[in-house]
Amino acid sequence: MVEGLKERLGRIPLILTLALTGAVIYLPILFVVIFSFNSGRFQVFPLKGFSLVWYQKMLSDTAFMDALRNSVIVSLGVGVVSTIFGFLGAYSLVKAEFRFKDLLSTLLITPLAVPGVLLAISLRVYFYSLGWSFSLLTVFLGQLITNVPLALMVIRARLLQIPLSLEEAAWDLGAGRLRSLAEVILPMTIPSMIVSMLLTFTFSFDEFIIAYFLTQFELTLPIKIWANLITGYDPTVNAIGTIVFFLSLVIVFFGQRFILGKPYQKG
Amino acid sequence: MVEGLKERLGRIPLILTLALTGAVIYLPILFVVIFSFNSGRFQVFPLKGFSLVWYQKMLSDTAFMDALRNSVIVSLGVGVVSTIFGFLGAYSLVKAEFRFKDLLSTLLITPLAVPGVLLAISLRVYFYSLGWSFSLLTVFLGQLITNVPLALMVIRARLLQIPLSLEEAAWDLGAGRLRSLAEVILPMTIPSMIVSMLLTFTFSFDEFIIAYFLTQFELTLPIKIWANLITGYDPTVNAIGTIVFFLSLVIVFFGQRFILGKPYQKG
Amino acid sequence: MGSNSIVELQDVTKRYGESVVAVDAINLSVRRGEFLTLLGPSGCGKTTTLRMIAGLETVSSGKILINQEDVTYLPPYSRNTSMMFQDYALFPHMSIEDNIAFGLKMRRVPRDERLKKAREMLEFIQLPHIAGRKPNQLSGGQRQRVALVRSLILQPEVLLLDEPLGALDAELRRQMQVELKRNQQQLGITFIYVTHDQEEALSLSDRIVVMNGGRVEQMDTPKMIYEQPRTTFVASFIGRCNLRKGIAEAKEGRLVVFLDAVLGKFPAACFNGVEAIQPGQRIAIALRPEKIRIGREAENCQTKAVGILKYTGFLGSIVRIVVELAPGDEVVVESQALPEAQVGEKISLGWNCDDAIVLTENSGGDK
Amino acid sequence: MGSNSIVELQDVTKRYGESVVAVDAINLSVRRGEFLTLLGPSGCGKTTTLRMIAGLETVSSGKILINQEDVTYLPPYSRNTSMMFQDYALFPHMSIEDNIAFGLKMRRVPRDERLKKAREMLEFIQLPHIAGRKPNQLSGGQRQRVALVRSLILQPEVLLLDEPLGALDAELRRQMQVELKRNQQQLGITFIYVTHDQEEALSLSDRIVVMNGGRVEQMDTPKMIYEQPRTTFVASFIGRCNLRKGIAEAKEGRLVVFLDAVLGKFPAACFNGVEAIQPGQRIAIALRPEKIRIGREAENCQTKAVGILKYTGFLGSIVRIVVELAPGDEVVVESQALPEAQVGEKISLGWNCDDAIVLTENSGGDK
Repeated sequence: MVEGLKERLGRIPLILTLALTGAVIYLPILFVVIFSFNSGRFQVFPLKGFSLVWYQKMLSDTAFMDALRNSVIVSLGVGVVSTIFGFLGAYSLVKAEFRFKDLLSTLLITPLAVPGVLLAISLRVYFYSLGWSFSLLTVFLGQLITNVPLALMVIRARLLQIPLSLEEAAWDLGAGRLRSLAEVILPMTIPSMIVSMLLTFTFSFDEFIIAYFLTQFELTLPIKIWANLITGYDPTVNAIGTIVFFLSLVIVFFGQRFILGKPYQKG
Repeated sequence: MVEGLKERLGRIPLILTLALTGAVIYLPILFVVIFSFNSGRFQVFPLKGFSLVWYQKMLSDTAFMDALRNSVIVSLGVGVVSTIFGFLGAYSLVKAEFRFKDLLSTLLITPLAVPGVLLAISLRVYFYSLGWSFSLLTVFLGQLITNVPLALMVIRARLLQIPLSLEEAAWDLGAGRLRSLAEVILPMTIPSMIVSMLLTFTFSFDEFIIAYFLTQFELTLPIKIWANLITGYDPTVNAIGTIVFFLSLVIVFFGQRFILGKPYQKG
Repeated sequence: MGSNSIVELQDVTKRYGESVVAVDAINLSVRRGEFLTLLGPSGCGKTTTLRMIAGLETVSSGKILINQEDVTYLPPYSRNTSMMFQDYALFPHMSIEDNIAFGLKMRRVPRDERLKKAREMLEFIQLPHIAGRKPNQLSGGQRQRVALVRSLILQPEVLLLDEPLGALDAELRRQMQVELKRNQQQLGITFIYVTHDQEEALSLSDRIVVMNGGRVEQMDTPKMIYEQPRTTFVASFIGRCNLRKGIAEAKEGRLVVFLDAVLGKFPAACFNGVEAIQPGQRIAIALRPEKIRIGREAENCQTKAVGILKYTGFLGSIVRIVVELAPGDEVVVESQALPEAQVGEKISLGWNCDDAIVLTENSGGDK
Repeated sequence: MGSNSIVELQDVTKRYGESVVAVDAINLSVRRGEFLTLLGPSGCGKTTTLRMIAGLETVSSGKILINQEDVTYLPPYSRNTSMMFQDYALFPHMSIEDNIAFGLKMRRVPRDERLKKAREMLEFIQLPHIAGRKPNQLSGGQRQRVALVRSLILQPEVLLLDEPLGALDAELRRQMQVELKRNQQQLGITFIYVTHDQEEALSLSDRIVVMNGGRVEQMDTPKMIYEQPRTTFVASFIGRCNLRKGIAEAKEGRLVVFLDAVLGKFPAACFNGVEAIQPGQRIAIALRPEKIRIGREAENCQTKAVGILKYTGFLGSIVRIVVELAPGDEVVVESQALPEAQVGEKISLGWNCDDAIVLTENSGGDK
């Protein structure tokens, strides 16, 4: 980096650009945070005064707490199972050579590009034809469809970085194929599996449309929020939003090092 | 790759794993595709017979066509504008050095981890307070919030790969800061900007919850599909789903080379 | 092939796809306890050959024997060979002692016993204090030593080394060369060593196999390879060399009268199975830069020539001199002292007929 | 400093953050038309110095003059210097001719004219046929040549070269060295060249600046640097060297009587401003491997010693010999011929007092 140049020319316009981008993104979120502490019932300026009433209300609303519990159950399930399938799929894709490998890897990623509404509908019809009732289980299965490809991509990127010579060295030292997978590849893939779990947990936790179509009585948090809003505006939602937002921030903060790789290093 | 080992041990279980993963993901989608060509009104087996009636119905339904046009307008706008902002933000993040850079880059990515329902609600309240009416413009602005960070990540990854020496060489040969940006950095970033546009276009095209909360009369395609289903099952949706699915497949096919980087190369 | 050979390759060929032949029907017989080097430019098939011996690459046709036993279709974990990889391939998530003990763990040796053995190995390489570290906390030289003992812990009969010093800088490399050679002699293990560095090959090996284009060009001791190369490829790949192409005019015993387009006729010596040359045949001769004398020293030589001094480069212990015999026709000379002439002046050259070595032309010579 | 100096550095310092000093108050005066090399290990500050001259790195304190004009705060695009980068920094999205013409484009030279000039440059490097190609279609040597003429097209007074041959293999590197030197002499441009390769520095430079830890250790011609190093760092970084530490016993003019723990007393020579040594002072001496005689040749030397032959390595044109004087105390010798003794036998060594060079100890010597 040319420090001299920067000091003279570059810094200020660059920071302004970033600040503008940041403002566009964060103003609405700031709004929610502010109103979550506002004692007024209606979401209009001027503010009435600082209050934690909506947080209290949230904690005392058992329906919200049930929804939160449902969301955590489904998201944990999706996180763990997607990561397991993702690892198996990624390992197969990276290590095996066969025809149509490119086509198959395209097919495995495509679900990420299919509109959620369509997936949700087709799944609803599919489970209906199977005679299943709609529950957290169907939500879990539905969300797997977009999260397995995501986990697969994350883990595949890591597997591609592991030098082939490591596995070869393990074979050379007497480890069979499964043994070297367990002793060498698996431990080295763990960081990317943690990232995969963080990501898929978050995506599942945030997901609306599939959950909306595939559950009946067991609501997840986004559905519960939506239901409350449909019946009339409820500022409790601001409190939940603020909490979820800061949780997301924490997850991203820990996850980004893995996801983005190293930032640019001087020298 | 050890060809000998593979031939003797590895290939079959690996392919089976992949096939299973693929089947879990694709069975529901296959369902939609099959029923889009089924002449029966109800989505149950046995199939009634091959027919293109739902495709014809789709084409003759002007409401569907309007929704499609709306979706394309919004998605094109989101694709282009996200990519421009993404480039500016990414360039600033990569090139400028300043305090709190890490925090800022976390903040720029966080919106991806905030539940769509929350974003949608806060935006609705925000625009409402500003006195705006809900239209394609508000949908466009709302979708920017998740798509700018996405574009930024994609373009940032590319910028980090461009050796610093290229820009330095341009300066050394007499190009000022803006000139070297235009002559060297911008042309080299174009492939990632295409990827960014493909991705953000697709995400915007598929997006449901923000569009749902931020538009009133100008429906996008996912909202229109949803609306049709709420009022009673309509197999036309299968036809649309099939078309959108294959379009997604094409986009992913062209986009994956850029997104995933090079596949493993022998030797 | 003798019964004292520990590894034998019989017509071993490796093809990739339909048309690429990486290794072309080579035959090798490695003697028990020797330090054998496979030397050649990148793409010559040396690494592929090594990997076939390790079992990491399938054999397209031919046979590999280890201790007279056919191992052609045995997987790597069933062969009594060990491999040292160019990047060392230390497991980054394991401590150094766990890395070294890995082979014993695979043989189900109890934890206490295998760690005791690993510590002995660390004593052997004089690094007992690094047992608990991770590979990324070691220097290049330490990694190299750890990779060596990790390969040795299973007491293999043959150690395969794939450019094990390639990642080290020049000074450390020289140190490690001496150390490797010492270890090999102490342990009495057969080393099969792959490198593209001719200096390394010359200083370490008992015998060198010079490979080019998937074939063996010459297999001999370092001294013979350097002083009596058989082909233009070997002559120019091992050390610096002035190559001259011309015609064999006449033959007297071991000497050939060589007709050079610029220098005229002079005698040159045949070695190493190239004696079958006939008068009239197109041949090449090799002149080593350090065998050419210049200035006053040239006067006593059997062959003499005159050229113009073009360039003098001081390299510390030697001086590199470029002499132009005719426009575009240059000869490189290495001398202990600076020449008496100045750049642009005339200078005499000379050499003896045993230093002008007759070579056969071959495809590799055009490199 | 003289008016014939084209680049001058006055107490130039570069600090990173609070505590890291990359370049420590160095003074340099580069003569017009000379080939000056900054030589040192990685991290010695040589590249930082070059980049400060180019304007790609700010100066923490001190002054940089080009043609007597203060350019310390001028950005790179306003300086009449050109830089050749180690990775060549060719623009991958432009054709070769557009790459070469880039500098002229920035000066708003019309397209026809600048492409004509680029073609002339391609003629100069004898690669007219690659004008339309992209950089990734070129070989390493071609890229190197293109990067050179791209830097030359603006006719800079000073060309800055940052390890321009670092990415090439050994053989190509030697060719390009000769070519670079030839071009520099033909064009008469001042070259400031950064390398960590001492052989390259010796063969190319008019003067060498040996750097270590951000400071200049010695600045002199290649011959003086090699034959009369001033510090232990210079002696061991340039060429191979046997270093011995001991005490100055007595002094007679230019000669010092050196007391060696193993060899006893012998005379050694002072050069280059290290004459201020006092009896009783701790000093070091350097013995070049090729200056040490062995066996019968050692008999006529001024200093003699006896040791045990430990190792003989054949390197083609030379033989490397390791002799053990005392347990763990080894001397490396380079000879033209194999020694008469066998490994394990006694062997005599000898050298003359002018070949035992007195050095001052310095921090860099512990490397």
